[in-house]
Amino acid sequence: MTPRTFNDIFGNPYLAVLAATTVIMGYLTVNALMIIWMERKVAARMQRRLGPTERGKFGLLQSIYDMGKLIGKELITPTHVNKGLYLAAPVLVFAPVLALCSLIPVSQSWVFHDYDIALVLLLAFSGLAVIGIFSAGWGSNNKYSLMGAVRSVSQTIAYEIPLILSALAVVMMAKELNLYQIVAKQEGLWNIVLQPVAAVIFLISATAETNRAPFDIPEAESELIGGFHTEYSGMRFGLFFFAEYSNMIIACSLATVLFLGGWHGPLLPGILWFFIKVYALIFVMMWFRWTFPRIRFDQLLSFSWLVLTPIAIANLFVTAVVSKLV
Amino acid sequence: MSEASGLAAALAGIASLKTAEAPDAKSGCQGLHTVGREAIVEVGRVFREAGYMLEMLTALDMRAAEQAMHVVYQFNRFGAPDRHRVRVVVPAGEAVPSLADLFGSANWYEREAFDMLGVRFDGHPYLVRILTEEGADYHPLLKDFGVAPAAAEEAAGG
Amino acid sequence: MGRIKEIAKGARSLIGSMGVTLKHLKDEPVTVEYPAERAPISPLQRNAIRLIEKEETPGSHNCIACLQCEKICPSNCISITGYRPEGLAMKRPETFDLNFALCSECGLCLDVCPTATLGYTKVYDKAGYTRADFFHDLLEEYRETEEQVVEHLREADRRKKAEREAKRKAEAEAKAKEAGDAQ
Amino acid sequence: MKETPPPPANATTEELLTQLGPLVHLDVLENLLNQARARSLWPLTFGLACCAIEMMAAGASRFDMDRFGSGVFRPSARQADVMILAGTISRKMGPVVKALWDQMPSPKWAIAMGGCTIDGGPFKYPGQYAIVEGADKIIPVDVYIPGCPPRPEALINGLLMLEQKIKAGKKFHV
Amino acid sequence: MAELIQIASDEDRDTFYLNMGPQHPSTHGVLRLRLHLKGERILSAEPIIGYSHRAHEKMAENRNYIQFLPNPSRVDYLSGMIYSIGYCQAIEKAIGLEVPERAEYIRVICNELNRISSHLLWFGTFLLDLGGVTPFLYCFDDREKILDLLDLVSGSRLTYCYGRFGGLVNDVTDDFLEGTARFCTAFRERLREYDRLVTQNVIFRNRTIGVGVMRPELAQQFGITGPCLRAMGMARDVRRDEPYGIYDRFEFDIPTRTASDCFDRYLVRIAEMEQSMRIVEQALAKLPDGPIMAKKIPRKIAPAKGEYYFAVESARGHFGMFIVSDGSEIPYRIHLRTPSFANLSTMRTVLPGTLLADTVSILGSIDIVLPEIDR
Repeated sequence: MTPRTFNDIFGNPYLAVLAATTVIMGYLTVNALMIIWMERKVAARMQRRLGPTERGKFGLLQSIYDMGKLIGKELITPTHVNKGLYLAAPVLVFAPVLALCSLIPVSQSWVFHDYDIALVLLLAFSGLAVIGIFSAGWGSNNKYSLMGAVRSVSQTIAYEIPLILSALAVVMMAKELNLYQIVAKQEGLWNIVLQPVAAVIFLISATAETNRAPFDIPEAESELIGGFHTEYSGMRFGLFFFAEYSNMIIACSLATVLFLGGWHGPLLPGILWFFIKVYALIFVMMWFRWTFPRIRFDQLLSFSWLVLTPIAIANLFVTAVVSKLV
Repeated sequence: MSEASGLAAALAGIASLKTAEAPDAKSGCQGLHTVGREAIVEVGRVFREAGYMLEMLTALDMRAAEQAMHVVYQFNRFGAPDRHRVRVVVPAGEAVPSLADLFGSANWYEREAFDMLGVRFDGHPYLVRILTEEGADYHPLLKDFGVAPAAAEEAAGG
Repeated sequence: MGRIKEIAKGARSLIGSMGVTLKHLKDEPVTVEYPAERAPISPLQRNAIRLIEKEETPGSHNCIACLQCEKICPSNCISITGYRPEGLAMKRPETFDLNFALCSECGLCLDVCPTATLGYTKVYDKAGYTRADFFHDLLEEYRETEEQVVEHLREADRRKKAEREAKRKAEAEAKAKEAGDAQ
Repeated sequence: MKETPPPPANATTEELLTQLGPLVHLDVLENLLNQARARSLWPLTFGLACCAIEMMAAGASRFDMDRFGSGVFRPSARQADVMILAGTISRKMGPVVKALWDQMPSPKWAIAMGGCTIDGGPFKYPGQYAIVEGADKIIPVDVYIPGCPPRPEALINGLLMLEQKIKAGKKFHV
Repeated sequence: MAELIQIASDEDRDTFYLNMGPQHPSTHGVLRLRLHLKGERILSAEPIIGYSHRAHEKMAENRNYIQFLPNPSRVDYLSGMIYSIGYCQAIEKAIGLEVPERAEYIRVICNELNRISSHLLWFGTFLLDLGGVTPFLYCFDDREKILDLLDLVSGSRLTYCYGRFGGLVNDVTDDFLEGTARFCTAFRERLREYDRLVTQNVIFRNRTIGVGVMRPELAQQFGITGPCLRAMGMARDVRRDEPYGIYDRFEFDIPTRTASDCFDRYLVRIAEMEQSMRIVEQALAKLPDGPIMAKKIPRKIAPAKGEYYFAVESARGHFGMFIVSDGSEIPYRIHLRTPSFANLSTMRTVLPGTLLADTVSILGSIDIVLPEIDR
């Protein structure tokens, strides 16, 4: 069962790339604005208040007004800033998002690209975002941003390992690196049933990867004022905001593909199931944010090295033994 | 009240300490003393050994009446209150030895007294203004600072 | 083994607190949508002061410009100039200005007012573009009824004077009668 | 562009709104952006004294400033649109307020909350050495909210008035 | 004590000075912490205060005693009622004025309600500093209920001017009494919920247990009072040691802990909220009828010439008023001994050696209010 890639659909490759980019960018823009609104509404409902209501029907237009305002703000470039890094940072943070999105098998019938090593590519690109965050922190020449940058690098390294190990457990079971085939193999039985421990570890380290609470120490609001994006104003800060939410979508969709059996599901069409699962996971991530306080920096690292990685390795070992026997 | 009597004995040892008669309940303290300027560190050490804390330290501008500033120390113990208010009378402009190395809280209290009333404390590690704006050269709580507002004149007159 | 138990206990506590926020997800929001709905305000609510109507002076306040409130106000935000309408015993205020920006809503003026004609307005959400909005002229709402009230007071004074005359005359007669009986 | 006379010194809000037509004719984009700016004012987390508690109460569940899109309190001055001066500005704090105001990106507004930021409030008396009597001695203020402390509804009313001011595109700093 | 200003001597390459400046989300107002950092480890910390100095003591010297009434509740606006009624009690003791029974009971009820609302706000901002936003919103929701009750009685929400020399301004209404009773029962259930949301939460415990431990001798050294002192194992409370008003008629115990770290200071305050509710319920039960204002109040309030000291237990500790009177209606000098001034000065010895993230939790756990420090 091989999907029809965009090349097959559009014939010449340039048209395919153009179509893929517009589809992804369109989806991401609409989706990021929608998730920002959803986060504020979920937060409000959990805190027994109303959240944005005065702008549009249920406050739906609030994110659009926010983006409009951010576009209209003055872009301050402080003089004490290392201009090259400072200006490159927002672009660097947002760049990998496009590549990541094109690798995810969204539906049964078509996919953007069908690579045999899609998972390796995806995990490689997800490591790129930290370069953008570090250059933002380093470039702003601001003590708080410097600390935010240093924290983000060590956090990403620390949580890259459990992320890969738990993905490896799934790969070992599916004996496949092509994401489309991994999802296809989860026909009757989703991987989360066979790999519950790997799923939990994956979700925790995915939350840490996207710098979201309770792991949001790079832009810890109450300690480091704004963390790495303290010196950014206007649409530059908007890009960071946009990239954070896009990374969140990607992390959740990767988790859906690996553990929750992408488009498999009764009755409804495949693609709809995919998005239901993605938004369920996004809700869980938001649930984390509005419940837990922030982990301290050193506890965060020791939690990854001393707890998550050993468990991930043990889980890998068990999977290896079981898949040998069966 | 063995501790209190032990304390009284130790206090009596200090030469220039004059203990006033028993104060009435309204003044809120159990012992009223005045002491010479140089003996205040000794008094502080006595109270420190007895486990008392420096509850309050402030200065009063008595230059109109006695051409002197009163620096009021108030020691109290944890638990049932046994407050001793020790008063040092120091001519305007003179310095008072600092208790900063005996009591950590004295550091900030003395800086505040200096900031507000201009009383200098010898031996204080970092005697710099603490409350008023940087570059302020005035001591606001002195009686002759600033014009006496209408309410005071009129109330005084009325 | 201890670490495993500890991690399990930690995980259970995290799920416990997540349970609390989920429980609140179902609650009714407690928000009072301010411009549309307004929360009920307490009858004693303290805002800017105003002169309230008194029964001795129907349709107007009963301020006698005694300047007590101006003297007691800690932030000096009340300024009154009184005048004495001819034929009246008590004075009336000509101007009664309040600079609400200085007011600390302490309520001392209400306590000290001899005729208790000061009260609080019900406007608690005042905002303005310029500072001039907060110089309230408390006499504004009673401008037009001022004349009738002065007339009413004059009339009341006359009646009181008449009663006093009558009473004094009655006493004089009573004394005269006693003097008459005594002889 | 017709030249309108500057507003009288102590004109009240009603006089200003009636007497002044649009001071300057704004082009379409600026007007469009103003509609977006008015509807998403991000305040700066900047509490000075007692009014800060009422500002927090306005942001909390019962009065919920987030209904107007301004529940996002930005700690960094670079990302804030409106500076809500909640509390007394002391002389030592004055230069800090000015520095923060300069750090904020350009379409920025200021709300003076509480009597202390309008005219010195209860701390104003002849011989006062410690406070700045009124925030507009340091920065241009758009909306004043009296009260000591003003109620959260007053702050929300102030926010709504600021929105009217931005939407109407009127630029009068009196 | 590490000398602060010799920068030249320890010119170690990777240490730097950081200003947790007057405008910072977690300095509880306008406090500036000058930190000397090596990476994220703090070498020395010097709190710089004065950014909300409003000259309360200078104002005391140019207005008479009754006109100074609005000031105390603006010194510590979180326990505004305790400060304002404390000032009234100080002057009543100075001029020997008796307050009727009913007023005493209402004062105790309002004080304890104000203490609970102050602890609630501390609880919310403490969690906000640690990154948890939702508890902040929950505690404000409960606090609004208390503010409504006190609004019913005194007419204001935060800075109260409810007490007068000799009693109170207005009497208590029935729905205030029912509301208070209802609040106490509902709030106990909410406290159990906070316990599950925060106290058991492993992330919160890791952030606070063993963090910011204050050695016991700091208490005597710096004159620490209030919940920070009680977290060190010393059951000291002005309401118990030096009962003012009618606090000796209620039995309530003084919660103490021994490890004196952030977690213990947290537990002490949560337990204190329970005790305050016990006092409120006892006071509600024994509330007598009668007037709320003393019969004969002297027209001119002028304490005899001399010095008076009166202390009350505010939510943050021992608040003392040192009143010097020269017999006239204008006080000669009123010095306000505020608890947070002493509690904050310990930061110079507690903070060095901790991480930057701990500074935020320690500062949050000692619960300071800046205008009370700067006066």
